[in-house]
Amino acid sequence: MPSLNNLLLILLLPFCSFLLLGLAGRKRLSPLAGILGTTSLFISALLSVHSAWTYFSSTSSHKPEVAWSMNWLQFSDSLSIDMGVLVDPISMMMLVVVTVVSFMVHLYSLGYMKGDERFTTYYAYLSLFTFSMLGLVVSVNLFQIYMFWELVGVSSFLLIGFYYDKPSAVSASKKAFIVTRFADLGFLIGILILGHGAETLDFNTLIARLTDPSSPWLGALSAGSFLGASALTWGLLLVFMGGAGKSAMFPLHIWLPDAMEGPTPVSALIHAATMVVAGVYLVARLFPVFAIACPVALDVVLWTGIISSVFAALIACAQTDIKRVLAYSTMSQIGYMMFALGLSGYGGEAGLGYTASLFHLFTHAFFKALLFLGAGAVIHMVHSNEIKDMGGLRKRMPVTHLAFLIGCLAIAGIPPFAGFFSKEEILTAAYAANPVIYWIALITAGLTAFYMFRLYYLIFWSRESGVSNAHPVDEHHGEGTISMKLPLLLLSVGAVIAGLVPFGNYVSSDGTPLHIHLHIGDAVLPVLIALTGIGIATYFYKTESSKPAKLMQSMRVFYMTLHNKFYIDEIYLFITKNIVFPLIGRPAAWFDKFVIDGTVIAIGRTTDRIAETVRVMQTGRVQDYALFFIASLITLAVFAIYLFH
Amino acid sequence: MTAIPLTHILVLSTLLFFIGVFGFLTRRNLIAMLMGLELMLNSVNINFIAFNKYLYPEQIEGLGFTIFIVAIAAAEAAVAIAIIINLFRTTHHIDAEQADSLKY
Amino acid sequence: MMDPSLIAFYAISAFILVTGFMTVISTRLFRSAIYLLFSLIGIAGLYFLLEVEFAAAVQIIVYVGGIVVLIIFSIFLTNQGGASMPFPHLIRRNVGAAAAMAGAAVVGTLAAAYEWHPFPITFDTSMSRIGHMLVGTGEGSLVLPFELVSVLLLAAMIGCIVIAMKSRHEEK
Amino acid sequence: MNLHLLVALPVVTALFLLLLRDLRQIRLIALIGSIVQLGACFLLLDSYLDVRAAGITEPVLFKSSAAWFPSLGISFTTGVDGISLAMILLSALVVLAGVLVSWNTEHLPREYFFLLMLLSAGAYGFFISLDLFTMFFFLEVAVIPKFLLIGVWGSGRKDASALKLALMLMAGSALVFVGMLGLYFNSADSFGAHTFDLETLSMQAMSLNQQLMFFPLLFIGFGIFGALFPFHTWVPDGHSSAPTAASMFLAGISMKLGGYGCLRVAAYLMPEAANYYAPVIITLAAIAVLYGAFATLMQTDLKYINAYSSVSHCGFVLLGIGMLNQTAITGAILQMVSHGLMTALFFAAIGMLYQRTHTRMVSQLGGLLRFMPFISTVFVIAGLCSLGLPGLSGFVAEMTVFMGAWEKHDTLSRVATIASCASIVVTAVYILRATGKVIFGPVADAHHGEAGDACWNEKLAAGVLLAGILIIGITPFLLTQLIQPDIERIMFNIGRDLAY
Repeated sequence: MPSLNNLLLILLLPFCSFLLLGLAGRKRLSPLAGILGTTSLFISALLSVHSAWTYFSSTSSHKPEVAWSMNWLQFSDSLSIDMGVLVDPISMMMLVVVTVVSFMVHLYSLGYMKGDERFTTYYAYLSLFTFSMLGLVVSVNLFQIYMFWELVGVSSFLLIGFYYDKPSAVSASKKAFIVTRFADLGFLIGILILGHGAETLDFNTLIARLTDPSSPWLGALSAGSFLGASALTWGLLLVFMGGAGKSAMFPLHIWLPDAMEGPTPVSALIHAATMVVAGVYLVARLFPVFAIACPVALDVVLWTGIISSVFAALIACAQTDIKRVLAYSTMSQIGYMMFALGLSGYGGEAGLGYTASLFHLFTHAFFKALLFLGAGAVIHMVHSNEIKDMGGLRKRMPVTHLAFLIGCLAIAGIPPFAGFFSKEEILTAAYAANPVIYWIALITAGLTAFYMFRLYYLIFWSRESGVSNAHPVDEHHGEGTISMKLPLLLLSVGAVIAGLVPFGNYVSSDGTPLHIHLHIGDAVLPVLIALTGIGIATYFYKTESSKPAKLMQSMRVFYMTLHNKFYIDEIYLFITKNIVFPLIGRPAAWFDKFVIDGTVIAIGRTTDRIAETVRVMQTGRVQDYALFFIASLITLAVFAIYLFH
Repeated sequence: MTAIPLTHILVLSTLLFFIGVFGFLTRRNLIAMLMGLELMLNSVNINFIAFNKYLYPEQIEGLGFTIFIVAIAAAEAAVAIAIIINLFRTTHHIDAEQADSLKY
Repeated sequence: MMDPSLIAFYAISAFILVTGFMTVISTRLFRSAIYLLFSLIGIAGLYFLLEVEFAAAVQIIVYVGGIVVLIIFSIFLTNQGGASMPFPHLIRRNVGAAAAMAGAAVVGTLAAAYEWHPFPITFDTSMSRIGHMLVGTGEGSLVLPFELVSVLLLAAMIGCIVIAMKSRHEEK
Repeated sequence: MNLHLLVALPVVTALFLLLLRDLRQIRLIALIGSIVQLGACFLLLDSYLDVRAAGITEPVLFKSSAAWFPSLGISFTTGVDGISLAMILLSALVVLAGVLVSWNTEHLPREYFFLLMLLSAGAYGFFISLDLFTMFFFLEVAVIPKFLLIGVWGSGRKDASALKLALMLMAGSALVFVGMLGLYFNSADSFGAHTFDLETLSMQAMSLNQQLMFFPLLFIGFGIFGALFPFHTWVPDGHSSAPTAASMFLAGISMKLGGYGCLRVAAYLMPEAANYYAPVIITLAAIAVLYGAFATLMQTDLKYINAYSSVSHCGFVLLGIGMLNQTAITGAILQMVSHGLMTALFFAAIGMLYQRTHTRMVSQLGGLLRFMPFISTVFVIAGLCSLGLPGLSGFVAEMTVFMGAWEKHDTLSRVATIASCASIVVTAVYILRATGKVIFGPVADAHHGEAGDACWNEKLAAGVLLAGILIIGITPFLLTQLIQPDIERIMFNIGRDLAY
């Protein structure tokens, strides 16, 4: 059991750094801001690694434990938001991933963001993001995770829109926030259903109540049926909707490619290693409930994952912006993690998918961060995201080239790089569970190898002469400072060795160690397919030729569909611009202005008109008044005398 | 002298009163309206005297009221005429129809 | 056989009503004022007939001698002595006449329908009694209203002067 | 602690202001007055907590009563419990911020601050009243100054807006008064004498028919103040025409009078009718929430955006009250406090922007973060609070309402709750659209940079409100603990009547 102080310190250091940098304003701390943020994250990372080390080496069976918790907001007798720190294998693993990657990004940004006028603000946002992500990871309570979930969303909104005077960045940040917010709506309703159904928001209690077949809560939740599914299914599906939004699963993925408008280190942090895997983490957190109480919901996770995976891989083959290629590859890899969770069972060997999924999460964090940071270095040098502006950079940027190559090999699943091991586990689990999934996953793996190496060749090989004239290389930059190269090297090491961690011993669905045996025979086919993908990429893209253009011509419709991302963006745009705004928003505004306000004004006008009519009686002539007076007097007298005798 | 029936006197005063009312309502000249008003006051005076004499001869307050009404009528006429003269001076007419600045 | 006082009453009544009516319909203002004068004199006669001499005297002195003269003065002051007045609007006249007749009908019916029970003792209007009533201090005397009326008259006098006085602004 | 002090302080400040001529003196006195008010409120809070800590469980503390019109059973009864205390604190914060924001009022400053003080006196008086008549009296005191504030110092179509606002609120208070009279004349059956006393009336066994007749009057009457759909149209026009401080007062305090009244008078005294009409209330509230949000989408004026968003947010208050359970009502009160602070902050930020750029049209603004980092940050934080960012007050309040709303099991409530939840997405859309255009994005007009960033007074005003938002957002248990016993008492009362 790691010490509580260390755990709290891990969370508080980034938070304090955020407060300090955020309140200090942009000018006062500018030179120190980066160093301050990086140092605090460095300490955090050290503490996390230490805590994880202590935790994993101390006991062999890992049940979730609440290290600390406080009652933050009491809703009713049974329902409350508690703030706390949950210690279990996945939270410890995530702590390490988040702090290490975040530290790398902090370090890298020292060079990458140098000279930006909002340098301090940038580090404040980074710290805020890290804090929120850490808080999310250690949540003890369904609502706590939702809170940090939202905080993560906002800090990513701020980071994506960091270059706030670029309209594309602003609209990308809006899109990211709104799409994930829409997903969070599902999450929220899911929380309401599950929380009220189980009469608790606490994870441990919730899982205990909803996995025990004899518990009254489970009975009540599974009993009713709404649109053909029980409340429990709906609750879990809606919670998964939240996760799918954050993890950019089809069809809620549209924000992720656009989110690449943010600074590249931010993309590495948020959109590769940490925030986007929050959905996977959420499903993993509630995994026992999914697996035991509601396999239907788990099937949805499975199919969403596999569809996203292949869908994104296809799109990635036709993108020309290097960050977008990486974004789609992220989506594809997260799809991998999702479907691995989806096909897993609970406990024992059946839980291989669970372990594999989180293992992939772990390795993916390293090599994807590496790829993004490498791409960042390239962009830093070329000042463009477009592949056409690059080519032949391997001699100018030897370190970046090497790091990027390692990243590509890792993601393609070539042994002995990290990706190989985790992917292999996933495929093994898939093979055991469902052959259809297995084959789709294999195809995806091939596509992955193809598009990653397409990218690699187009950046570092292809044109020997170097870069195009439109974007002359900033020579004095070189490859960037040591603070940019160092994280690349460190992450390269991670991408090589992360796969060697005996992950099954630490993380498994039921907390007991799972011994994983990889059979060489099983691995042959996937590696062959990956190599084929690489081979095709080499054939087409290693040297500049007309071969890709010919290929494009031959499959024009298909290529354009992929290039335009299956027109999903256009569909969303159509829905919002042509349905939500004109058919709901405008009528609402119109209704308010003309019907409701119109009624109020009409009442006023009517009163006015009545007054207008009546005031004619006020002629101003004494005799008229006298006449009214006498006539009324006589009438009253007649009434008084003859009618009310 | 009770040969005159009270009812007849009352009818007289009633008719006189409503002649005054008619005058007040129809005349356009303010002075003529004032005359209608005087007629009304006088019919009331007749009533006071008649009631006093016929119904409560042992008292005399009816007569007192008549005297007060006459006094107040005098004051009222004086003030009214002052107003009329002032109006005439400012607008050069004393037409009730045109003096409608109280309108609306 | 009709009582002579009754005959006198009818005669006086007819006189009052006819002159009163002429007052309100005459088209010339000055004639109107003269008819009013006769009407008021007729009312004084009625008071004599009812043996309320003091009231008759007051009527003649104040009304005939004061108010009517005041009215005639004002007619001259507003330069309308012989001018014929514009006719009232037809609608106004008809409505006014209707209102007056309806009112007269209601009140007259009431007065005629009610059974009055006159009290058969003489009505003592001796000067000393009136004097005690007006300025005495005993039970039922009206000295306070009397004083108030005097104040009112004073106020009216001052008010008339203030209202009718040419304002300084105008003098310039 | 003498509660009358709370009403006396602003009144004395207001009267003192009348003696002054110079803008500097006037605003200084107004500032001192509002700081003293805030201090008094904190003292009150302190002594309240002391008494509670001593174990006194009386429902209402610092109660005092003076006969006002004894023959009619009207008395000047005052007292506070946790709920009214929360409202009083909210008012004091908003008043202080409002005075600071109007620091540079040049047109008739004396009258302006006088009216602000009068309004705050009305608000304090309303919240401490325990007698319906006194309550009504202070409600009226709080209405009239608004008319003048908008009519004299407003902008745009101020005459029409002022008239609309005053007439609608007057209509509301007329309904309230009729409802109160209904309660008053029914009280004789139970107690032998007519009374306006709130606590006494809560013991009253009023027949269901009577309740059904008078509850709508009271609820709609207070609902007009609290922007109940479809009686909310004074909100957009009134807010957008009002000067900054008046907008803050309107949204921050006046709209809370309505919510407080709906809870304290309508639902508390006639729980059976509240239960009977709950479906209607819930439906209207859900419509207000969602419809207000959608209507906001189409607005182009920043003040209209915030005003419609207020309609949407105040819908949560009524939704919470309509649900009639402890969690939801807690949420409603949290939302009142939270929305008061948040929307006041938003209006303050809009006012500051307007002062510098002379436009409130979203299309004419852009990239202000470059010129006014402080104001822009405040604007963004207010926006984030509005869309329910955790750590700020809006999140706590909305989530509590949702949690409570889900407790009610019938289909209608479920649908209403889900519809209300959906508004958080729409809210995000309109807030981010506005923020993205006004604060971020390319600079629309380089002249906007000439006026510079916030002055000390504006920073202080924003700071005061921000502090409130953050305190509630980060430590909501402070507030919930304060109001918890009182809500339990109200729930007990409601539960008893419903069982009966």
